[in-house]
This record gives sequence, structure tokens and C-alpha cells, in this order.
Amino acid sequence: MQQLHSPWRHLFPGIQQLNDTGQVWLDSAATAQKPQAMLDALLQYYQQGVANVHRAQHQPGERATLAFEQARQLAAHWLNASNSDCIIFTKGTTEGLNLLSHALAGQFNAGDEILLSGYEHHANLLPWQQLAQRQQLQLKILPVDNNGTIEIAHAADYFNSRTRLLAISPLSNVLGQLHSLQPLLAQARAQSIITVVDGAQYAVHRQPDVQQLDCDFFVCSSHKLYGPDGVGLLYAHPEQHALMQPWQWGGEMIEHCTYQSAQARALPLGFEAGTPGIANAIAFAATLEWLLSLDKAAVQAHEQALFTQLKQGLTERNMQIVGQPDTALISFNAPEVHPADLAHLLSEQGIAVRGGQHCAMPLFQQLGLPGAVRVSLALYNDSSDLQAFFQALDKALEILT
Amino acid sequence: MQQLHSPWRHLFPGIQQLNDTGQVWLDSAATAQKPQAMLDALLQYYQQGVANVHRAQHQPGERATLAFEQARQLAAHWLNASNSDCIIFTKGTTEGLNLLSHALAGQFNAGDEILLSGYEHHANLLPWQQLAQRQQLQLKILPVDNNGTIEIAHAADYFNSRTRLLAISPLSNVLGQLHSLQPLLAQARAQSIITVVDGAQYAVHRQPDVQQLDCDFFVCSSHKLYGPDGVGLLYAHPEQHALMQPWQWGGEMIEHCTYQSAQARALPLGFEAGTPGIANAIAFAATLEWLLSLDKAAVQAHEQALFTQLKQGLTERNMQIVGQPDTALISFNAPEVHPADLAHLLSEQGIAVRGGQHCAMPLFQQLGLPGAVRVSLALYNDSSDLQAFFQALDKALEILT
Amino acid sequence: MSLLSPAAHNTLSEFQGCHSWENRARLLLKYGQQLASITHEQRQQDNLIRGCESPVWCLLQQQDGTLQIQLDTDARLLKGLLAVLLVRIQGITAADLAQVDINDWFTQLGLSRQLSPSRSNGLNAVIQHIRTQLA
Amino acid sequence: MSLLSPAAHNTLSEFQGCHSWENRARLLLKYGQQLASITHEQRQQDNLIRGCESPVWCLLQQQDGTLQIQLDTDARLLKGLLAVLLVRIQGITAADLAQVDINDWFTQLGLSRQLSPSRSNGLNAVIQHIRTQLA
Ligand SMILES: Cc1ncc(COP(=O)(O)O)c(C=O)c1O
Ligand SMILES: Cc1ncc(COP(=O)(O)O)c(C=O)c1O
Repeated sequence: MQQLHSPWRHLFPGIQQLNDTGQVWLDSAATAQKPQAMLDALLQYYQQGVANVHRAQHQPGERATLAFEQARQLAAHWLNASNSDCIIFTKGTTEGLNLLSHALAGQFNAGDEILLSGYEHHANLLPWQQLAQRQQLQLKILPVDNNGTIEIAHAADYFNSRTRLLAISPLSNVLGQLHSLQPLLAQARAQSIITVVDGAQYAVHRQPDVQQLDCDFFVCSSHKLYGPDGVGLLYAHPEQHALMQPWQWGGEMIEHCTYQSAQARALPLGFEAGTPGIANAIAFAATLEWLLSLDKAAVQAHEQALFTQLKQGLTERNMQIVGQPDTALISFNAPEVHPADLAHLLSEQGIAVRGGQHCAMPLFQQLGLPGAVRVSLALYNDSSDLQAFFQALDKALEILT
Repeated sequence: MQQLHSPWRHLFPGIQQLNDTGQVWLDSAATAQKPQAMLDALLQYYQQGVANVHRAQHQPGERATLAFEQARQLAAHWLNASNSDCIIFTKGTTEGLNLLSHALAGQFNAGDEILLSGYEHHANLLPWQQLAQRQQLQLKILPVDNNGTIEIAHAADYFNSRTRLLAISPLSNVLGQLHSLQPLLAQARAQSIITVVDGAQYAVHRQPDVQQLDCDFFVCSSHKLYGPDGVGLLYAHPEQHALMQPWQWGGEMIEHCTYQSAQARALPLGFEAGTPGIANAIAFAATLEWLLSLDKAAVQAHEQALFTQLKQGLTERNMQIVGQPDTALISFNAPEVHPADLAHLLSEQGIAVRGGQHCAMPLFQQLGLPGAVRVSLALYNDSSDLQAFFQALDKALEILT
Repeated sequence: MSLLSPAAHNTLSEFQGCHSWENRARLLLKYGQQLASITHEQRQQDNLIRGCESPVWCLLQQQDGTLQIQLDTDARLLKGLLAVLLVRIQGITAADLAQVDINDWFTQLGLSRQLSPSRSNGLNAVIQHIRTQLA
Repeated sequence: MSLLSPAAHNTLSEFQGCHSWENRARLLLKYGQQLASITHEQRQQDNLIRGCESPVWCLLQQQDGTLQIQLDTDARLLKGLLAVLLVRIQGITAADLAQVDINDWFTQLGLSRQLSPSRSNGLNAVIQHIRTQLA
């Protein structure tokens, strides 16, 4: 195995400390370790004295508001959104999708259809399922076949005159196969179907360009993107703001209210009820800024080289790979071995990979599998991590078979 | 003016740094500065290597889950909840109240009544107002008189056979008057009226005891309590869990699902959809632990002494005090001066106080005031802060009158 | 860039002559005092600008292609800020307005902090309101 | 505290004789293998324990005042863990169960990590299920 060294690894104190305690982090698809730049921003924000945003006009308040709005601008820039008013700070992908499932509720009549892929994470399934139950809609599923494949090229065949919304992820957290969604999203737009892109995994490995994707809504989470946990982004296409009705209500998200009535503000403030996670938004922006400073091609090449080594090692060992992964992560099973047993013995050896159904239970029902072990990669991994993994895998299989 | 020195002030780097830039922080009711103990916990969590909670069984995951659940236990202990299953981590008070306004929706029939005080923050008004609009309920208001007083002792007179829920705060962010709610909450319980306590301000100045209060639900925000922003607590009485239907849906908050159906878990996990703010929960717990280590009586005495100085100085200057404040904060106006003008000139002099309607527009409509300037105190304030404020006030009034 | 009118030049030199916050505040109060009020009858919902903590009213007309704007509020310093805003944009054409760098104007006056993104003083909301009305 | 049965003493000494994770794992596999299975017909929703990532089935009876518990799962190591749990609580009374410190039992076996609050392996959910059924 060729030695691949991440030139960014030393910038992640968490990776160092995990290594010092004998832990190899290969669960970045669950959450990623944080670069020093993020920690510095977080600490600095709190140390210099905090203030609430968009409330008082004193100088600490102005400074916090400015920093918070600059964070929004940076997020807009990073997503290539046309305008920072299109960016709502959320708690994460899950909250973003729940928000949409309420904010867009007025766009549906009983009998309308919502189309999802069969590999969606619960976060991009259950909010729509609940909306469908509340409003007597049909939830249609783009079927995944037994090999974990989905025919994205023919997905538009599932559109019909009742289809009102398409919610889909370009990169599944189980299958690790990158789908180019642009053609499908364009067909949806041509038929006035609202499009929601779950970018939780995708955004980590490809810098999103929401204008090029031309989706209506895009969501992602900071914590998977090397940023703090508890914050995320919801992008809303400027022409679709009118579709959204406010969801949560509170302090400064309104223009005016009486005891009996209230008018909400426009995006984004009208969708950010309550004191936001200010420190997190600012530290997330610092993370994005750091990411922007990297050589994108080099990062992608490094991740791809690791991926190839991972795939090769699993194939050599005759592991049963789920789907046709090509990016960042692979889910697999050992023949005749329960994934929980394998995950258990890997964890005994300090290999942090995840076993189970990865918040995609219906996909596993469809695949007829009790679960899988997932190895996921990030820009800080070295091939030494994979070597440790393979050594532990061999040992675990020796015990289990 | 007697010199009061906070023995805890030096533990707050933000206060030091604000002071170094000529800023006096008297807006703690908006958000509080953070003790070193909080910063240390936050940094340590991120530095040692992060993991998602309640998902994988690898060691970093176990460690993070343990720390997260210990944080929940500490929060339960701090609130004197009987059980840590009663504690849901939220984004803050506003999210907690929005959550309740959806989770409890099944408890109302058209025509039922919700009772609120007239001084509630928008966060404890608008979610109920929206619920009332969605389900044709009546929103009843315990009236505040022109002096900002409310007759808590007679509030139960507003109960009737249709009253289903009472939502009220023991300490308003405008009026600064502490109400003992126990008798009212007991009367509500006797009539099977669900009780929701907005403890956002109260929790900062009196350690809550939810068993003694005997409310059904209690909410507060970390960021006002010297903790990180973006996290808060929702306490649910163990016997009322059954009233709650799940609100947000996602990853691990379910027990089982298919494409077309899902069963949510019980409290608290069933109400914590998506990756939570793990670092924030842990750092908040560290803050609570630090608070618990303080001499509660000394803190309260210090705050009360500052309050007395504040009130006296305002009275001497013939300021018009809003309501009958007795705790932690005072809202006031100068005769014939617009509050925005006063806030403006105070901020020019580095005094961070807030002017405006403080997210309580209906209260100000009721009081017939365009707003007020609010000075709010925390345990790190010294009387030197008040002296700086009074000096700036005198200067501002000289210019404005 | 639209050029400064003689009145704007005058305002500029008045503010640049202020070397303390107090003098600037007094000058703002003076400007505010000189600004015509909008009567109570004209203070209607239609003329209310959304998004300011202190209500601001706005009457906007285009006469012979140029803007005639009236602004009013009860807060005196904000009224002063509205007055110096009007000094810069009163009577110009809508096309010229699009060219005016308001940030730069307030910065030159030593008042840049009043244009913060925070919603609290509302000056930003006023500028945005006028631009939207003309768009 | 309910006392250890002879079988439990035996298990304890077996696990305490393991000085590596590998030996413990092999021993757990052996315990799992010896545990009777719950047939497919008995694997019904009613018998399924909620909250485990790998499904665990449970049949619970009280005979002459003592507990008769059957547990099963497809994951072999978890099945081993269920087996050593049963060694400790099989055949005792419901009242005694309330006294058993399960954490202590697993700690003595060198398996304390398996009882983490994380939901992933489900051992906690199993214990809670049994306690709730008996409550
Ligand atoms: C594809 C996908 N969508 C949504 C989510 C949910 O993200 P979060 O837990 O940050 O809300 C995840 C994370 O596991 C994911 O991988
Ligand atoms: C009484 C009261 N309730 C609710 C809130 C809202 O809290 P948060 O903004 O943290 O959600 C506040 C904060 O301003 C408050 O003072």
C-alpha cells in the first residue's frame, strides 16, 4: 500500500489526541474532527465579550451582529448563493428539512405527491412522511434495487402532474455514490416541482454551487464539515422565498405583533426565531474560510486516493460492498458475519467505524441486510489509518469466522 | 455610593476584554458573558476529539455519549428534576416553547382557552398565538395595568372550564418583578390545566426547583445563564410525557421506520431529532457545575445590592421606572426623552444597555410607551459599572434636555 | 457616483468640524429639529417602514423625475440621521440614487456606525425601503 | 444485593481469567453459542425489545415466583452479552432483580464498556425492558 500523508492532519488537534489514546477515526461521515482555525474562532468570540445579535445598538451588539452577518455572507459565498438573504442558519440538516416540511406545507393539496429516493437518510424521509400524513399526500419512492443502485437518469419518469416536491441527496451516507443531480433538478424545475437537496454528505466532499445545481432548497450541517456542532445552513432560492410560511415564532423574527396577531419578517430573520447560535455561526464561517484556503483539487485527490486504497483492501478480502461507492465512504459486510459483531471487534481494537443501519432503515429493509459496517474518510486521514483498520479487520475476522 | 466588588468578575474574560475596550456590560438579560470554566470545557471537548452521540459503539462515541448524558443528568440535578429523562436539550427557550406549542397540539379542542400573562416575551406569546390560530382556540391575557402590575394572586380567577394551558414567566425581561407562581400553578394543577413556565430570566437569578414549583413544563436558555449560545433546556414533568407528540423527525429519534411509517422514541431522545449541539450541552453542564460551586446566597446578595444602587440612582434622577422591579433589571424612561435617543447616547459612551420594546411589543402597547431603556445586572457586575452608567446618563440627559 | 449638492457639501463640512461624539450628537439633534414633520393624519400603515425598532414614516414622490422624500420619526437622533440622509438624496433622480454610496456618505460624516446590519436603529431599513419603492 | 449463584461465580472466574480483549471476545462467542435460540415463530413484535440497533427478542415468565427469561439476537457477541446477563438474573425473584447491580456485574466481568448509555448495542435497553415488564 502506497503511503498517503495528509498535509492537513497536523491542523486537527482532535485527530492527534485520538491517536494518542489509540483511536483511529474513520467515522467522519457521522461527524468530523475540527481544525485549529475553528477552535480559535470559537474561543476568540467568547473571550472578547459576547452580545446578542439584531437587538441592541450598543457597540458589542453591533460587533456581534456584524460578525454574525459576515458569517452569513461567507456561507452564501461558499455555496455560491446569489445573496446572503437566501441563507438561514439552522441547527443542522435535520432542522433544515423539518423547517421546510412545515414552511412549505401551504404548497400541497391532498393527493399531491412528494418524490424521494429510496436511499435517503431518515432526516430527508421522516419530515416528508409526516407532512404527507398530516395533509393526505402520497410519498413516492425512487426505488433502489438489490444492489443499492438507483437509476437517476430515469428518475424523472416518476414525475407526474401531481408531483409537487422532489427531495434527494447527491451523496448517500450509506452508499457513497456521487450522483450528478443537475439534469434531474432541471427537469423538476421545468415542471414546477419544488426541489430540496440534502447536502449533508455531499457538501463535505464537493463544494456546493447552488446556482449551478439550480435547486430550490439546499441543506447541510456544520459538524460534518469540520465546523462546530449545533449549526447548519438552509439555502432558499431567491425566487422561492414566497413559498415559505414562518415556522418557529419568537423575539425578533417578527415585524410587529399584538396579543392576537403577528407579522413575520422576510428571510432570513423571519426563520431564525430566538437567540441563534452566534458563536457557532461565526466559528462555522471561520471553518469555511479555512476550507476555502485549501487547494480543493489536492484535497479531492487525497480523498480519492484513500478511497481507492480502501476499496481495494476490502475487495481483496472479499468483503461484500453495499452499492457502487465511488466517494468518501464504503459500507460493507463480511460474509456470514453480523455487522454488529464486526463493529464490536473493530471498536475493541480502537478502530472508530460505525456499524448498523446508519439512519437509513428502509434502505436496509430494501437491501435485505441487517446493517453494514461503514468506513468513512476525511481530508485528515492517512493511509496509516487504513492500514490500522485492515489489520484490525483481519484480526476480527479471525475471531469471528 | 458604596463600592461593591464582584468576587467572580475576574473569572469572566469577556468582561475584562470589554472593559479594556471601554465597554460596560449592562445587558446581561439579553445574553451573559461566559466564565473561564465554560470556555475550558468547550475547548477541551473539541480538542480531545469529537464523536456523534447515541450512534456508534466505538470508544470516542461512547465517551461523547457518556459526557452528553452526564450533562443531561447535571441539568436535571440543577433543576431538581426527578429524572434525567425529563430533560430535553433544545436550542434555547424559544425553541422549547415552539416545541411545546406543537407537541401539545393534540390536547386542545376548538374553543379551548390558553391563558398567558400580559407581560410575556414574544417567545412565550407567539407560539401560543399561532397554535390558537391553527386550532381555533382562544388566547386569554392576564391584564397588566398601566403601572405594569399584574395581580398574580387573583390570576386563577381567569381560569374557566375551557382553560387548557397556562404559560407564564416568574420574572419578566421588562418588568423585573419576581412573582411567586407556586400558588397559581397549584390551582392550575387542581383544575388539570397544563402549566408552562418560561424561566429564561428567572433561572438566571434563582436556581429553579421544578418539583417545588410543580409545573408541567419549564424552559430556559443557556446563553443567559453564563453558558454557550445555541442550547437550552426543556423540562417535562414525568407524568406529562404522554401528552407530547413528536415534533421534529430525523436520524436516531425513532425506534423503527419504513418508507411510509415511523414510531418515535420516548422522551428525551424522541424530541432531539438530528445531531444535537453536543459541545454546547457539555459546556453548558460545565457552566451549571460552576454555578453550583458558588455561594448562592452571596451571589443573590451581591445582585440585590447592585439592584438597590441602580434603583436608587434612577429614582434620585427622577427617571420613570416601568413597573415595580425588584430583581436583576430595571426598565425606565427619562421624562420627555425618547428611549431610542437615550440608548443611542449611552451607547456612544460605551454603556451597553438596551433600548426598545425588548421583544414585548404588546406590553408596551398596553403601557402606552414607545419603549424603554433597560439596565440588567449579573453576578460579575461591580458598582463601578453603575457609576459609569450614571455618569453617562447624566451626560446624555444634558445633551437631550 | 452622483455628485454632492451644495447643501450636502455644507453638511459634510459641518460634521467634519465635529471632533467629539457630543458635538456630533448636538448637530444631529439640530438637523432633526429642522426636518419637517409628517402629520398624524399622514402617519398611516402604508407609510410606515417595516423593520425599524422606532417607527419611521416615509412619503415618497417623484416630481419631474426627481425624488421628493419626507421622513419622520419620534426619536430625535434618528430623525437627525434621516435628515442627513435626505441632504444626500433629496431631489436627485431615481437613477442617480442607485449610484449613491450611502455607506460612504455616513462614513464621511463620521456616522458609519449608525449603518450597522443590526436592525435596531432602522436606518438601513429606511434606505432599503426607499430603494425597493423605486425599483 | 442478591448473592451470586454458583453458575455466576463460575462465569466470573472464567471472565476474570481472560487477560485480553480477544479472549473475552472468544468467551462471549462461546456463551452466545450456548444460549438457546428463540424460534422464528416466537420472534414477534410483542417480544421485540425497542431501542436496540440489532433486534433483540425477549420471552419472560415468572414460575413459582422466579424469573424465567429467554433472550435472543442475531449478533453473536451481543448474544454472548445477553447470555452473561442471564447467568446473573436467571431464576431469581423479581424482588431480587430490583437489588441486582447490573453495572457492577459487567464491571466485574471486564465488560463495563458494553453498558454505555449509547443506544447502539442495546444491552441497556434489554435491562430496562425486563425491569419495566416486571414493574
Ligand atoms: C445524508 C444525510 N442527511 C442528513 C443527515 C442528518 O444530519 P444532522 O444529524 O447533522 O442533522 C445526515 C447525517 O447523518 C446525513 O448523512
Ligand atoms: C422572558 C424571556 N423569555 C424568552 C426569551 C427568549 O430566549 P431565547 O432568545 O434564548 O430563545 C427571553 C430572552 O430574551 C426572555 O427574556
